[in-house]
Amino acid sequence: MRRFLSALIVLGLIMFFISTLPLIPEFGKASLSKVSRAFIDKDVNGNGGNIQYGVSKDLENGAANVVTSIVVDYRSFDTLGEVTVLFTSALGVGIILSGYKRKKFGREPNFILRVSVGILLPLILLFGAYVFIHGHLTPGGGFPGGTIIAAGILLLYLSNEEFDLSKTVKFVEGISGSLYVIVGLLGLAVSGVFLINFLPTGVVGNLFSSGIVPIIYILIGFKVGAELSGIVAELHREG
Amino acid sequence: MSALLIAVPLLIAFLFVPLKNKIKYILPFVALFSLILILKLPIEQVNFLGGWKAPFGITLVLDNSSYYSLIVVNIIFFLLSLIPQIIEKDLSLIFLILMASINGLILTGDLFNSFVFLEITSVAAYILSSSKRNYYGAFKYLILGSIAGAFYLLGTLYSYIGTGSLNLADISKNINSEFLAVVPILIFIGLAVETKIFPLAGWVPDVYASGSALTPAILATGVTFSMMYLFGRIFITVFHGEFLNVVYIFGLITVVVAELSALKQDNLLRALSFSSIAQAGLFLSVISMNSYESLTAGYFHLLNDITAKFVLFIIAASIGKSFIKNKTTGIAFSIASFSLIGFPLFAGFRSKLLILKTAFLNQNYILPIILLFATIIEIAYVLRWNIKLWYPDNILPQEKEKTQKLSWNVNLILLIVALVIIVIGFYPDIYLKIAQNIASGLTNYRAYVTNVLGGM
Amino acid sequence: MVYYISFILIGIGIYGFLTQKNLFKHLISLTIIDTAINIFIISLGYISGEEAPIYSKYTPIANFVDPLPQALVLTAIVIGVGILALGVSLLIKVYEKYGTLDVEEIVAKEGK
Amino acid sequence: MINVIIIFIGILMAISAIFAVESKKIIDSFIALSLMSLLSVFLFVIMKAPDVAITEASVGAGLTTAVLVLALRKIGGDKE
Repeated sequence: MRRFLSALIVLGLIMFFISTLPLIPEFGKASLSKVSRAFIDKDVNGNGGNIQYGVSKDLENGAANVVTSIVVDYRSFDTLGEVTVLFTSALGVGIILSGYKRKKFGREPNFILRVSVGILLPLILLFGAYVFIHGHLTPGGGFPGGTIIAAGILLLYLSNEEFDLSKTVKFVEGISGSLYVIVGLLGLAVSGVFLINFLPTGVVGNLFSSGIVPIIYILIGFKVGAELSGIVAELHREG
Repeated sequence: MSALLIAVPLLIAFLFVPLKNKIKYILPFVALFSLILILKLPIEQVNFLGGWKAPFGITLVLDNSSYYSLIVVNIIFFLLSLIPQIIEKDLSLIFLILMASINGLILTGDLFNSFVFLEITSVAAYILSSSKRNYYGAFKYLILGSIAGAFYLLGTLYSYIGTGSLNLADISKNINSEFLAVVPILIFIGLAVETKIFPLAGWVPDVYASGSALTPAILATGVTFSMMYLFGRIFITVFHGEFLNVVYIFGLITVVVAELSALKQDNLLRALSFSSIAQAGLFLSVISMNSYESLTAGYFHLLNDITAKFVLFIIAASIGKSFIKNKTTGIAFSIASFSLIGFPLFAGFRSKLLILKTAFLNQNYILPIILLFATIIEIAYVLRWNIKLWYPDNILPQEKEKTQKLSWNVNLILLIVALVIIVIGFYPDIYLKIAQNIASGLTNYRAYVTNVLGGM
Repeated sequence: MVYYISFILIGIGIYGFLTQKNLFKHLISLTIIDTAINIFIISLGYISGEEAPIYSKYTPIANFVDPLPQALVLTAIVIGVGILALGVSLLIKVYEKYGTLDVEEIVAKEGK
Repeated sequence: MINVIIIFIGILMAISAIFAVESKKIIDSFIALSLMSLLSVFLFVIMKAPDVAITEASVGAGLTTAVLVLALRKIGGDKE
C-alpha cells in the first residue's frame, strides 16, 4: 500500500517535470544567455570580446578556464558561501561526534597498505596541489584539488593508527578561510568593493595570470582539503 | 559597505576556530558592531560585489525592506548574545555563522546566492537542533531541508532558463507567464520547509521541543523572520504575487491543523512549536492578499509573534514545571502569552485587529473565521498552561528543589522584551513603521528593479 | 534524452525516501536526487557541437557550451557533500542513542 | 551515436540507482551509489563539463563513498 502510494506520488512528480519540457530548450540546442555570453567574452564591463589564447592580455578577467573565472571572480561571493557551508558542516561533524566513546580498531593496518601509502601519498598530494594551482588554466581547481588531498590524508589515517592531524587541520582551515575573507576585504580597502580583483590580470593562458583568481583557488584548495580531512579524521577516529 | 555585515562575522568565525572557547565573550561585540554598522548605512544603496554590474555579478541590495529586516534580525542576535548561559560551549561559532548567513539572506539580490545562504542557514540550523542529544529530530530536519533545497535549486535553474539571468531584479523584469506557472511551485516547495507550511512542517515540534533554549529562540525568531522576508521578496517582488492563491489555501490549512495539534499537546514546548507553525501559516495567508495593507498587517503580526515567542521559548525551555522560584520570569511569560492570543491592550491584539480590518477591506470572510477559530483554541491552551505553571497541583518537594533560579541577566532581558510587548500594545507605531517600510519595499517592485539595474 | 534520465533519477530518489525505513537509505536517496539535479542542470547548458568552456591551444575560439550552469553545479556538489557528512554524523549518533537505524523502531522508542 | 551512449549510460544509472535504494545490504547500496556517481561523470564529460566531471569524480564517487563506508564501520557494520 505504502509502496503503491509512493509510486503514485513519484509518477505525479515525473509527469510534472515532463510537462515542463516545452519550456526548456531541446537537449543540445540551448542558447547562451546574455550573462554567459558576457562571461565567455569577458565583456561585462564592455571592453572584452575576441579573446585569443596566449595573446590577449589585461582583460577584466584573465582566467583561461571560463568556469573558474565565474566561480572565483564573477560569482566569487557564492564560493565564499560554499566554503562556509563546508566549514560549518566540518564544525558540526566535530560538535556532534565529540561525545563519542573511543574504542580501538583492533586490527593492525596491513603491510602492503603501509608501504604503498608511503609511495603513493607524495604523488597524491602533488597531484592535488597541481590541480588547484592550475585551476584557472585547466579543468579542476580548489574543490577537486582539496578533495584529492583529503583522499591522501584518508589513506594516511587508514595506514597508521596513531596518526592524528586534527589540531593542524583546524589551524589550516581557520587561516585559509580568514585569508580568503581578508583578500576580499583588501579589495574593499583598495577600491571600495568587496572581493574585487585588484591585481593585474596578465596574458590569458599563463600560469601567472588573472590576478587574485589563482591565489583564492589555492586558499580554497587548502581550506577544502583541511575541512574534508577534518571530517574524515573525525569519522575515522574511534573506528 | 553592506558586505561587511557578512564578512566580519565570517572572518571572526574563521579566525577563532582554534580557540573556540574564548569566542563566547566576543559575540555581543560582533552583534553590536553589526547593529551600529546597519544604523550608519544609507538606505537605497546597491553593492556590486567584485565590481561586476547588476545582471552579471552578485548584488547586495539595501532598500527599505531589507534595511528594517536587518535591524530586526540583528537586534534579536544582540539580545541572544547577551544571554551566554543558553549558548552551549561549541555553538558560539555556529551562532556567528548563522548571523552572517541571515544577513546575507536578507541582503542578497541574486537567486542562486540566496540558495547558498539558505543552505548555510539550514546547515547551521541542523547543528543547532542536534543539541540536547536530539539527533533523530535533527536528522529528519536535515533530510527534509535538503530535499527542499534541491527543489529550490531546480526553481533557480528554471528561472535562469526563462530569463537568462539569476539577478532577482532582472528576473522580476523579464519573467514571462509560462515560467510563472512552474518556477513558483518549485520555489514554494523549496521554502515550505523553512517557512513551516503544513505537510512539510513535521520537523518543527521535534526540533523546537528538544529542550535546548537557544535552538527555538533563534529558529523561531531570527531565522523565521528572515525566511518570511525572503518569501515576501521572491513571491511579491519577483513573481508579482503570482501563485499566492495556492499559498493562501496552504496557509489556512496550516493554521487549522497546527492549532488543533497544539491543543492536544501535554508538553509546553511542543504546544509552543505548534503555535509557531500556526502563526507562520496565518502570516503567509495574510500576505497572500498581496496588497500594501495586508503586507503591513502580516509583518506587524509576525513581529509581535517573534517578540512573544522569544520570551516564551526561552522561559519554557529553561524553567522546570512551575514559576515557584521565578516569579518575575512568570510575569514575563504571562505577558507574552497574552500577547500571543491577542488579549486587548497587548501587542498581539493590535495586529490581529489590523489583520481583521484588511481582510474585511478585501471582502475576504474566510480568513476572519479561521482567525477567530484559531484564537479561541489559543485562548484555551494558553490559559491552561498559565494556570498549570502558576498553580502546579502535585509538585514533589525534590522537584521543587531541582528548579533553579534564572540568573539576573536572563530575567532582565526577558522583562525588557515583555515591557516592549506592553508598550507596543499602547503605541504600536514603532512596529507599525517597520512593517510599513518592509511592505512598501516589497510591493514597489518597479523601484526595486530600477534601483538595482539602473534606469535601463 | 538526458532530461528523462534525470527526471527518472529524481523519481527514484523520492521513491526511496518515501518507502525505505533505514536512515542510511534516506541519505542515499538524497544523494541520488542531488546527482540527478546536477545532471539536469548541466544538460540545460549543453549545446551540441560546441566545446568545453576553456580557452586553450586546441580551442582558441569561443565556441563554448554555457559555463554558468557548470559553475553552479560545482557549488551544488560541494554543498551536497557537506550536508552528507553532517547527515552521516547525525546518523552515527542516532544509532548510538537508539541502537537501531529503522525509522519505525526509533519512533516506537521515542514514544516510550 | 552519442545518443545511444547516453541512453546506455542512463539505463545503467537507473538500474544502479534502483539497486542503491532497494538492496538489502547497506554496503551494496553504497557501491551502487558510487557506480551511479561514476556513470554521471561520463555524462558530464559527454556534455563538455570537465570541471564538474573532475569534481564529481573526486567528491561524489570518491569521498562520499569513503565517508559513508567509514560511518557504516563506525556503527559496527552491516546488521541486516
